[in-house]
Amino acid sequence: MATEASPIFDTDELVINMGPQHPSTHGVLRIVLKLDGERVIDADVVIGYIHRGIEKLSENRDWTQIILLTDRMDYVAAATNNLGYCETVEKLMEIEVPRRARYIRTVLAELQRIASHCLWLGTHAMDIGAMTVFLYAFRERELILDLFEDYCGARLTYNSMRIGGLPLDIPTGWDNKVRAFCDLMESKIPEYEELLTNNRIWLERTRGVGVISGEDAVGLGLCGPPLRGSGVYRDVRKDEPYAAYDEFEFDVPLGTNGDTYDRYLIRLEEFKQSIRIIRQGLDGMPEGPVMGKVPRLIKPKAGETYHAIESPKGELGYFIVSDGRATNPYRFRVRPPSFCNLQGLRPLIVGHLVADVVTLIGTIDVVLGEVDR
Amino acid sequence: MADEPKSGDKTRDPRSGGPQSALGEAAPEPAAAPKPKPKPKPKAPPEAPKGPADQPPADDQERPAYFGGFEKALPGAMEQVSYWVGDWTIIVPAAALLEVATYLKGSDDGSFDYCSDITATDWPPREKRFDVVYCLYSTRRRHRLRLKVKLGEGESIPSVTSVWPAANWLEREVWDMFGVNFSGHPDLRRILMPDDWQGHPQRKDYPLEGPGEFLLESPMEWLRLRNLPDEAEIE
Amino acid sequence: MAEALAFYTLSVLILGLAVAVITTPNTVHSVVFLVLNFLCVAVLYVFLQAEFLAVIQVLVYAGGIVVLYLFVVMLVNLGRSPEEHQDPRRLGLIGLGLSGAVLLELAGIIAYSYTREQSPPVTAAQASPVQGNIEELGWLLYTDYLIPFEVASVLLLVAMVGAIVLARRES
Amino acid sequence: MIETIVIPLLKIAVLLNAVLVSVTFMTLLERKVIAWAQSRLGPMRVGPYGVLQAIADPIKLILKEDITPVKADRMMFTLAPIISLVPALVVFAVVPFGGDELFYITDINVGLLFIISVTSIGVYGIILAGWASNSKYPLLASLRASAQLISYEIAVTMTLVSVILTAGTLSMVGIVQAQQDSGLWYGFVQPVAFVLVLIGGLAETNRAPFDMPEAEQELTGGFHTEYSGMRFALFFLAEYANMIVISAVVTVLFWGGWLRPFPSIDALAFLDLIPSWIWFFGKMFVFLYLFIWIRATLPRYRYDQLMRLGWKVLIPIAIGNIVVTGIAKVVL
Repeated sequence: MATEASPIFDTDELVINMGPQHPSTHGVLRIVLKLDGERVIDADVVIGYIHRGIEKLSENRDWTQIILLTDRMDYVAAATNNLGYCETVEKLMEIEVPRRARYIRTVLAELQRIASHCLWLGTHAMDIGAMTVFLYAFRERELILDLFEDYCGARLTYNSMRIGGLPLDIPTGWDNKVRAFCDLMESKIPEYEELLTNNRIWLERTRGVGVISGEDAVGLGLCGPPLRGSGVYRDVRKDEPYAAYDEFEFDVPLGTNGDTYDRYLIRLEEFKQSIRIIRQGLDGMPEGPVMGKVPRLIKPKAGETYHAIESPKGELGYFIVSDGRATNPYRFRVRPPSFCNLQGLRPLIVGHLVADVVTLIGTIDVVLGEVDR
Repeated sequence: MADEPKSGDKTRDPRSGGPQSALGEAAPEPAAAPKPKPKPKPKAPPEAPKGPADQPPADDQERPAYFGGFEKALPGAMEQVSYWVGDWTIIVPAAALLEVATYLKGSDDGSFDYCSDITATDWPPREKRFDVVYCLYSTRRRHRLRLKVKLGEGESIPSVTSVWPAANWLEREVWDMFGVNFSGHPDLRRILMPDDWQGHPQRKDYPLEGPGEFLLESPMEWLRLRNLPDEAEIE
Repeated sequence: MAEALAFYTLSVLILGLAVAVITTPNTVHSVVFLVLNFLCVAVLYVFLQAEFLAVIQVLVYAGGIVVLYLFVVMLVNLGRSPEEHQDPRRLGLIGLGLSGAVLLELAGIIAYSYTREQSPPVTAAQASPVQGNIEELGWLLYTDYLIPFEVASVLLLVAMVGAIVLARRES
Repeated sequence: MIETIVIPLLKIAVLLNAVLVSVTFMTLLERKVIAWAQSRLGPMRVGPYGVLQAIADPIKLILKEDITPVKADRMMFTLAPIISLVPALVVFAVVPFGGDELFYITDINVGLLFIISVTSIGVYGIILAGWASNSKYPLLASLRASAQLISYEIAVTMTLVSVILTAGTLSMVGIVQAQQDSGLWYGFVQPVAFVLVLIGGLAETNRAPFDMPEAEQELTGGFHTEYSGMRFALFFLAEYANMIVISAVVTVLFWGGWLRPFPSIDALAFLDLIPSWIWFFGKMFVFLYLFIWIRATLPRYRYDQLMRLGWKVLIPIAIGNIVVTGIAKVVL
C-alpha cells in the first residue's frame, strides 16, 4: 500500500452554523461547529446578537432608572438583577436596608430562582426530547409569575426593588399564597424526577456528557450550578452573604462527577433548598418599614465597588464607579454569569456529538439577554 | 425629547480614534463627558472627571494578611493601595501585571484562583486614560481583591489568559468596548459588536446614539471613515 | 400476448435505466436510476412466478445495498471533477484483460445454452418433497447447494472483517 | 372482469381514502393525547373540541406556498416526498383488516416479506430529501436516517424470522389463521419478538425516542427542513401511514389480527358478534396510542446510543430468539 493517502479517501470537515436562529440555542446564540461526521472537532461561540448596550445606556441614566434596565438582562430572573444592582448602590452609599425589606428581597430572589430553574428544566428536557417536562415546569413557573403579579403588577420585568429597600410592602395574604405555592411545588418536584431522574434514556444522555473538573471549572470562571456540579463549594449566598441569607439555614448541593446529570441533580436540589429558604423567610418575617433612609437625590460619593450576588445562573456582579458629581454612574459594569458560563461551552462541546451540543447549551443555562446585555 | 446638543457641532465620530485623528477640524475637547440628560437643565458642561477617587485606606484599617507576602515577593509592584466600602484595590504597573497575576494565583495566603471579572473604565482627560480592573476571588480563602492597571491610549497590556483562562472572553470584551490592546491574547476579536464595527462604544467620547446620526448627516464622510483601515489594529 | 407486451416493456425499461445509470453525470441520480432498475428486475421476477426472489431483490439490493451506495456517494466530494476521482495507480491493461475475459465467458455461456439439448428447466422441483416457491428455494439451498451457500456466507464474513479493519481508526 | 378488476380497484380506492383520512385524524389524535399528557387541552378552536383541526391542517398545507430552494436538486427534491409516501401506501395492499376476503386487497404468499421490502424503499425518500435540499442540517439528518433505518431493518427482519418459524408461513392471512389454529396469540408465544418489533418499529418510523432524523432541537427539523406546503405534508402523511402500518403488522403478527381474545375458548364465542374488523382496528388503535404516549414521555436517544442499541442489543437478542424458536420447534 502506498504510504500517502489516496485522494479518493480524503475526508472533509463539515462546518455548520448552529444558530443564531436555531430552536435550541435559547435565543440568538450562534455556534460555528466544525464537524467530523457528527463529532464536533472545533467550535466557535459567537454572541452579541442582542447587544443593546445596557452598560452604556446605564452610564447615561439616573441611578434609579437603571433598575428598570437591569430587568432586561436576565429576563427570566429580573428580580435578582434588581437585587444585585440595588445592593451594589447601597454598598456604595452605605445605606442601611430595613430587615423586613431584606427578608422580602430574599423571598423574591428565591422565588425567582425557582422560576428560572423551572424554565431551565423545561427547556433542557425539551432539548433532549422530553417534551412533557417542559409544560409541567412551565405550569409551575406560571404560578410564580402570578405571585409576582400580585406583588408588583408585572409578570416578567418587575422593576420590583429600589435603592434602599422596596417600593411596596407585600400585599395582605400574599405570604399564604406563597406558602401554598411552596407546598404545591414540593409535590410537583417528584413528578419531574419521575419523568427524568431514573429514566434510562435521560441517564444515557446526561451521564458522562460534558464532564469538567473542578479545577478547570474554576479556571474557566464558571459559576453557579455548573461550578458546583464539579464539586467546588462556591455559593455567594454562603460565602459573601447578602440580603438576609446569613439568617437562614440552607444547604449548597454539590456534584461529584461534573457532568450534565450532576448539574441537573443540583438544580433539582436547589428547588428544594429555595423552598426551604422561602419558608424560613415567611415564618420569620419581621415587622417594620420596607424602605430605608435614602437621600432624596441619589448621588454616591466618588468611589467604586464590586458587589456580587448569587443569581440562578451564578455569580452576578456589578462593578460601579461613581465620580461623585453626576446623578448617573460614571461606569456601570455587569459581570453576567451567563457570559462567563457560556465561555465554558467550547471546551465542553469539543469531542462530543451534535446531539450533545444541544444538551450542553441547555446544561449551562444561559440567557442571551444577559450574555449580550 | 429634543436634545439640544444634537444639532450642535459636536463630533459624531463613529471612530474610536476620536476627534484628533479622524476629523481634524473638530474641537479637540474630549467630547462631552456626561451625555445630555433628559432633564432640560441649563447645564454648564462640567469638566470631565479626572479619574477615580482611589481613596487610600484609613490608617487604622487592618490590611489583609497576604499583602505582606505580596510586597515582599514583588517589591515595587504595589503602586498604590486603595480601600473603599470594604473593597481592597491594588494598583499595579502594566509591565508587572503578569508577574503579579501569577503570584496572586499561586501564593498560598492569597490563592486567587478565580477571575470574576475584567473590565475597564475610561477617563479621557487623563494621560493614561484607561483603568483596567481585575476582580479576583479565591475559592479557597474566600476573599476578594481588585487589581487595577492604568493604561494610556495605544499602550498594550499583557493578557492574563495564561493565568486565568476565564480572562479570554472578558479581555475580548474589554478590547471590543474600549480598544484596550491585550498582548499575548490567543484570540483577540470583537465579541459583542459586529466584526466590522468601527470604534469602541464604551469609551466616553463615543456618542451614546452610536454612529447613526453621523451617518445621516454626512454619509460620504461616514463611508470614508468606514473604509479606512482600523487604526487600533490588533497588535 | 399481454405477458409478452409487459416483458418487452420491462426489458426496454431495464436496459434504458441501465444506460442511464452509466451516462448520468450526477452520481446520486445514477444511484437512483440503479434503484429503479432493480425494482424493474424485481417485477420481472414476479412475472417468472418467483415472488420470493422478487421480494428479496427489493429488500436486499434496493433497500439495503444501494442505500449504502447512496450513503457513500453523498459523502464523496461532488465538487471535484471526475478526473480527480481517478486512481493514478490503476492498472488499465489488466482491467481491460479481465473485462474481456468476463465478456468471453458470458458469450460462451450464451452459446452453450443454445447448443445443448433442451432439458426440463427445473429438475429439483420434482425432487423436492415440499410444495411452494419459498419452500423449494429453501430446500435447494440447504441440500444441493449447501456448500456454495456456506462458502458464500464465509466470503461475506471475510469481507466484513476486512471492511472493519480498513475502516477502523488508529486510536 | 368485475371480479378481477373493478372490485380490487374499488377496494384500493376505499383503502387509500381511508388511510389518508385516518392519517389526518391521527395528527389530531396525537396533538390531543400529548396535550392531555401535558395537562393541556390541545386544539379547541376549529369545530367542537377542535375536531375539524384535522381538516383545517391539510387545507392550510395545501394552500401554503411550495418553496424549492434555488440550490436544490429540483428533480430529486420533488421526487423525495413521493418516494417516501408511495411505499407507505403500497404496503396496505397485503394488510388483512378482517377475516373476510372483503377486508384485504390481496393475500400473497410472501406478504410479510413484501411489507418489509417495500417499507425499506421508503428510506430513499428521506435520504434523497436530505441530499436534494443541498443544506447541511438535512444532509446530516439523512445520514442519520439511512444508518438508523438500515440497522433497525436488520433487527426487525431478524426478529420476524422467529415469528415466521412459529407460523410456518409468510402470508399475513396465513399467520392469523395459524394463530387461530394454535389458539394462542403469538404475543404470548413470542413475547421477546413482540418487544423487539415494537422497538424496531418505533425506530423505523422515526418516532420518539428514535426521532433523530427529524430531531427538531438538534437538526432544526431534520431532513424536511427545507420543505414546505404540500411536499412537507407528503412526508407527514408518510410518517403517520408508516405508524399505521407498523401497528397493523404488530396486530397481525402478535395479537391475532382480527381474532377475538382467546379464540380457542368456546365460552367466549359471543364475542364473535363484534365484527372482526372492529377487533382489528381496536387493537391497532391501542398501538397507535402507545406510540403517541411514548412520544409524550421519553427523551430522545443519541445517535450513537441508538446504533449501539440496534447492533449490540436488538440484533443479538433477535438471533438468540431465532435459535430458541428453532430448538423449541424441533423439540415440541
